[in-house]
Amino acid sequence: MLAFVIRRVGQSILVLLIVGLVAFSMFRFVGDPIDNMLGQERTIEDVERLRAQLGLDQPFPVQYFRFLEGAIQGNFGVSYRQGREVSEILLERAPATLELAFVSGVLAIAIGIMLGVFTAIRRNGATAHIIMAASLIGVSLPTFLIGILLIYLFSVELGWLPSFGRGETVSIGDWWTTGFLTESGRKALILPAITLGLYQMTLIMRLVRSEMLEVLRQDYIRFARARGLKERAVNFHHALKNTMVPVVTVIGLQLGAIIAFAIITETVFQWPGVGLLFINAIQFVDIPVMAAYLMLISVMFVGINLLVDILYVFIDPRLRVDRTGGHS
Amino acid sequence: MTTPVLSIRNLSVEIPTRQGILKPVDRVSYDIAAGEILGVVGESGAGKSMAGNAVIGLLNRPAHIAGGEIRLNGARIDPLEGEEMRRMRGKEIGMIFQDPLTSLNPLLTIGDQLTETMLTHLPIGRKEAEKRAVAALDEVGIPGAKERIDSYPHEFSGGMRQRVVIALALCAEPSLVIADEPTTALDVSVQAQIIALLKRLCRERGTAVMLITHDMGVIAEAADRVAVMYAGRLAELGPVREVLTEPRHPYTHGLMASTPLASQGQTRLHQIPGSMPKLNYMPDGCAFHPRCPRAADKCRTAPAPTLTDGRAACWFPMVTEAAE
Amino acid sequence: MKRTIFAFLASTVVALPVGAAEFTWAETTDPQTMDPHAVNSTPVLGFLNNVYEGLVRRGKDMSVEPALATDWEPIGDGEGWRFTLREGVTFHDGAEFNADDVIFSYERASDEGSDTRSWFAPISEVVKVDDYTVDFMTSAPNPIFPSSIANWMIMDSGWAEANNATLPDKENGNYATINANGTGAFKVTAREPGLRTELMPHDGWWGDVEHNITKATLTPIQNPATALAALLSGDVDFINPVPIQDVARLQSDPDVNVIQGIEARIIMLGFPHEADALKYSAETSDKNPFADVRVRQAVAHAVNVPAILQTTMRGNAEPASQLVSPAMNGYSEGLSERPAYDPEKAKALLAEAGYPDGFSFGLKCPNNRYLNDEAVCQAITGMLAQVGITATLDAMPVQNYWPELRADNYDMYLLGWSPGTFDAEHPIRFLAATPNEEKKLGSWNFGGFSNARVDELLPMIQSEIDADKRQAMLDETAKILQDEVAYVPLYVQPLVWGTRSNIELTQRPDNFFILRWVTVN
Amino acid sequence: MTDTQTNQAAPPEAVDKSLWQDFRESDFFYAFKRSPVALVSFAVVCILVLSAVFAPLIAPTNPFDPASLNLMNGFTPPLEPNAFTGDAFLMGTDDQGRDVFSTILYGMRISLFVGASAVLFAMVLGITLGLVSGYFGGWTETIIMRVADVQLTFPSILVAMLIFGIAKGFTPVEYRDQMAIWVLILAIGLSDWVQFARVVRGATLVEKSKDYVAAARLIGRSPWAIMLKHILPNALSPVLVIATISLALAIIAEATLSFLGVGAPPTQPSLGTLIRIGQGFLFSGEWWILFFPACTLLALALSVNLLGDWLRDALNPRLR
Repeated sequence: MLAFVIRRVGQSILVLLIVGLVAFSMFRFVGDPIDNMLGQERTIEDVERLRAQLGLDQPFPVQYFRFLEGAIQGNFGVSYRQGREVSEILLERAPATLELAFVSGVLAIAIGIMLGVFTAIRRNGATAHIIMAASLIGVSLPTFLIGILLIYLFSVELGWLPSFGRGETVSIGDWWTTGFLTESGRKALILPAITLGLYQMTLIMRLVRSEMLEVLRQDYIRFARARGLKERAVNFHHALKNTMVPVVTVIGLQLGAIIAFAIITETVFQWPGVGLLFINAIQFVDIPVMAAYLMLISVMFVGINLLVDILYVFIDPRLRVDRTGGHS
Repeated sequence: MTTPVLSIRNLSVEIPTRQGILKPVDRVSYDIAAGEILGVVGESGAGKSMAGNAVIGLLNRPAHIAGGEIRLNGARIDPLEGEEMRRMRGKEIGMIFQDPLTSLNPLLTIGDQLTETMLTHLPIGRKEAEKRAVAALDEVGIPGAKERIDSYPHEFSGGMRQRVVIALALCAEPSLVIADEPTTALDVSVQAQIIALLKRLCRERGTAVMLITHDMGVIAEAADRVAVMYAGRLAELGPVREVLTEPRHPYTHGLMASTPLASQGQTRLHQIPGSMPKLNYMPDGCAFHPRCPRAADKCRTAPAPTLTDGRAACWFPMVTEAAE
Repeated sequence: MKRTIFAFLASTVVALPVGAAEFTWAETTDPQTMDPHAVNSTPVLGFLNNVYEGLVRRGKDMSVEPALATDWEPIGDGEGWRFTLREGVTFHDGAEFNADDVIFSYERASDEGSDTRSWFAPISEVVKVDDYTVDFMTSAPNPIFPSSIANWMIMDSGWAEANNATLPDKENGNYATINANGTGAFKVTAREPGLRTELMPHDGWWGDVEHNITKATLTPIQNPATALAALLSGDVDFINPVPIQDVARLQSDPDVNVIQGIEARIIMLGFPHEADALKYSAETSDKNPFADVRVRQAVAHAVNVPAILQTTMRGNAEPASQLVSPAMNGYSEGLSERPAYDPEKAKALLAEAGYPDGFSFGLKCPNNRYLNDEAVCQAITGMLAQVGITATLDAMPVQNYWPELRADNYDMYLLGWSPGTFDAEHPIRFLAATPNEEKKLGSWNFGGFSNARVDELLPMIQSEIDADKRQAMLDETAKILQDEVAYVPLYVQPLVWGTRSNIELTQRPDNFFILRWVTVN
Repeated sequence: MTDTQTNQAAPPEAVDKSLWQDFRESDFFYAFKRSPVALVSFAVVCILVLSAVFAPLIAPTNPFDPASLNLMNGFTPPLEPNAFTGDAFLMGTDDQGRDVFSTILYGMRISLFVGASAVLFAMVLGITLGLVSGYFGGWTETIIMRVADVQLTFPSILVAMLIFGIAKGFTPVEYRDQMAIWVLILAIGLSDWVQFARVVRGATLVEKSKDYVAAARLIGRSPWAIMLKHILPNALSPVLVIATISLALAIIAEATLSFLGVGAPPTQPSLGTLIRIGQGFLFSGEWWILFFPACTLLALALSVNLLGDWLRDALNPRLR
């Protein structure tokens, strides 16, 4: 068990290094930060001086090395655009994204599993068919369009919910801000969370359904039925638990995807999270912010992956004794 | 004569398909008395498992009971549905599946699975259920039952798991147990032990057993009576010794000829030419006639007689001189 | 749950009149710094105009008026300018304003690391005469100096020194990047970069208060549709800009008003004057057709500007004939006709230049810099194709755009130019003068347009004090640029602001949003 | 693809019949005929694909030819004559005066081409890597599966932006219009291969342990022959299902990327680009610029998804 965790952590670090390299090499193609930092009356000389100041005249490997060196110490440099520590900015923005991701994740998982189980149990029922078909509409339109349509309907036409932002937030501790504690904060969460969670919800629902159908035709389910266990017990105690094994993996991956896809939702709703920060950073070629964001995402993702693997062991007793490096 | 535990009369199961209605079980009748073990044999697809599933109410849609009746301890159970049928299962009818590896939920301890079943059917508390679970494991011969109660299925060997399955099937003390190929998936060395266990438990408790198998050896060892099925129909029914030694139906005969009784291995029917017809390509007349060495014109046109009295559903049953 | 919702609704209804003088507005970009000397861009200077003040400022009609200086006059025969400072002005933190702050701010703003440095290129020396008098000595006569420093903002020297912000730091930022301490009508009370900046009135402000705002909040919203939705749903009181296609919709909505004007920015097409060959042509890779003035004229005639204004700009923009708009100082009244849309003439000119069958080339265009920039380029592509020259359009975000232009990777490009000085001299210096690094000329003249007479006229324009003589020289330059088709000016970019109908405000052509002219009714 | 499918789904006694007959009598086809959802979505997909393929014949104008456009036709509502030119259009015109109907047809070609090619690319890549990692195991497997992890770390959007940027650096501008499309294919394909690889690897692991594979290995058949002939057919059903669903996803992904500014060029818009452009006119009353492309995309993606859903159930004999 310990050896397994150590090995996975090692692999994770390797993954992070590669991500760092790829991420960093990508910035060279995003654009040139200089023009955004200087006004229209700048001279060529100003451009060259600033370039040297930022170390952009250095060869690529040197830049990467300098970045890594800082990153190891948790120092991602200073944002070109905001002139503040990147780690500080990220920390400031992270709660917004995490809260949004959390709510949409919970929404997606709870409703997704519920509907998935329902459609699997009532496999041939009309309601199940309608749910299945309706869920596809959610994945047949691009997220940004769904967001804009929601805004149009609920903010502009009906005026029920705010069209952008996070509403009022309350500070907790040194750096965490939450929108959960105010009415406007909770209201502001609804539309973005639906937009972001819809796709994942559909995905989870469909996955749960197919896994559940697969489980439901297993011998042990028939055996459980043959023992006269109540339908509820068969479906939830026996079938759902087995369904969760593969589902947990995918949900883990989806959590990462939620944070990544938050980029789009945050852009549409002007949600002040790291995704919006990243899009802005791209627009202004704020390399330190971009690099740090990608590293943050990777760390989160690798972390979630690791957690999922461990959770796996927790759910499935077969894996507790020994685990061969299989990965499904 | 006392009421048999299970009484099946003219049971038919149908599956509507686009090629027409298939009849995997066609007008089958038999009884099982308390403490009696009825062996049901036949090739795969002969309808023996389907009949068992019909009894316990676990037919997969669109298969359904199309005719006849099933009585348990004298009461009809075939019209029961949903909740009523569920209460019968486990409580009145237990079932044992073929593969102990897949019959147990891998994510729950065997203790959980046992207590859950007992709590569902018996008016007892958790404490009592746990106590009984240990006793049940003990009874099926799991050493160190008290400690193993919290083990997961994968921590047991195949034979041990089948013992757990038997404990599970019997834990609510049903009056009928349907054992669907209970030994097929097991090592040869373990098979006999499991059969012996099953036999002992049923004798002790007076449980009726429907022992579904394709293995004549198992039948010979465990069953009191035997029902031979072919293509959904009952071909022959009688006390095991008589059927085995003096088969009257040509199919049973062929079956016996292909089965050295001493063998514990898998039965193969090389000796009967051809193969069992598919349900959607049923020949006219007796279903067995294309393979039957004794087939006459009548067999080709008239459906085989329904077995009511007499032992074999055959126009020209074999006479006893074959034996002895 | 239901109860809390009702309770909330009730509370908002009650809260509304109380918050009537609170004001929230949204712009596309957040000011990237609070340091008035670090970045010379409209979002920064426009916002900071509410917080900091200069010696002079621009009024509602763009005219220069006294601010921290009450008076100014030339010294001798064009040797410099003397500014008399306003007395009794205090910074937001309570410090007194005096000549030391002016000297300090001059040094700070003209530092090597400052983006506003070029404003002080004509200055040779700044002299403190007394606590409320400062002399700015120029190396040559400079008639427009006072108006060229309308955006130069005065910072308190004591505050800057105490907070270690004596120089702007673009790279790492410093205290002044997120904090502000000016003399303006509003002070920054909260700042979350990229999210929210909160302003409150400065109680000790020297001027007459016209506004009735108690608190103002700026929220950047990048996505135009989101900003529009926020305005329509009443989440914000003001947005800038309104997407041009939505003007009609807003006009029909009784709850919102559209305020339209003409921006100082001219949108134009640029050419690779110096290039030897086209870069992105399938068949004409050995020569540069755009070096021929007839081809450039053909382009000018081929582009149907009225159609672009009618359709893409929805009738919200004016055609342009020069590098500055009529609202700018030094505009040449006599040259206000732009070449007529005449595809036949364009074809004839092309044939005359030796391209009867046209040619193909690459058109570069930004897609997030100017209003509807990509749609305009697309329309131009179609119009040029109709006279036989087929462009491959390559539209990209502005962060990739400038590097491409700097690397000469274009055959034709779209450019917008807004003269920071509101004077016709500005674009000549940056766009028309032969590029010369040493003299800091032509730094945005990507195509390397070069005309000896223009180069000769520029320094004369810069130092001419007589307004008529200066205008004559500007007219001559404008004529040359028109004849040579150095650029093809297309139209003046419109300014479209949207407000809730209970808001009154004043729009200035420089696209600065001045909070002290806002009234919430 | 269909052929393989037919063979698998057909009853064995029908081998001597022609493929078509074979197909018509298969359970697969029977189930298909019986499912209204499958029939309708198949019909919709067919109509859309055909109209995309034959767009030049159906479309009244060629929206990709800039010389044919009249800007003054811009923003004409559906079936109403334009105020200046008097021209009328079935679905109106967009901001450039392009006939929306024609643009949708042409745009769908690009969307379908991008979607299909991306899925094909992902499929080939995924199947190859899946087979290799499942069959050879060991380090090869570890590396491939770790790469898959890394790959999953990067949201497809970022992958696309990365590839876009790099490719841009290498492509001459006259090819950039086409480049955008190839880059989209590459980007979407690269972010999609993992699923295929995982499924195929799973199937390979199962099949590898079977006797016939061992036998084939013993008689010295090459690994590739074994993988392609014996192992791959066993994984085809799930691969086909994933491919269908991925096609819908790829079409949507293209739209999303276009929203972020790395999509098809506006002069040759895909459905996604049309929607991106159209959403700017949502509030201004020119609903048709967004509405028709969005409906087309919805119809296309929805029917492909429904078809994929149905396929999943139909091809999984255990669920039948």
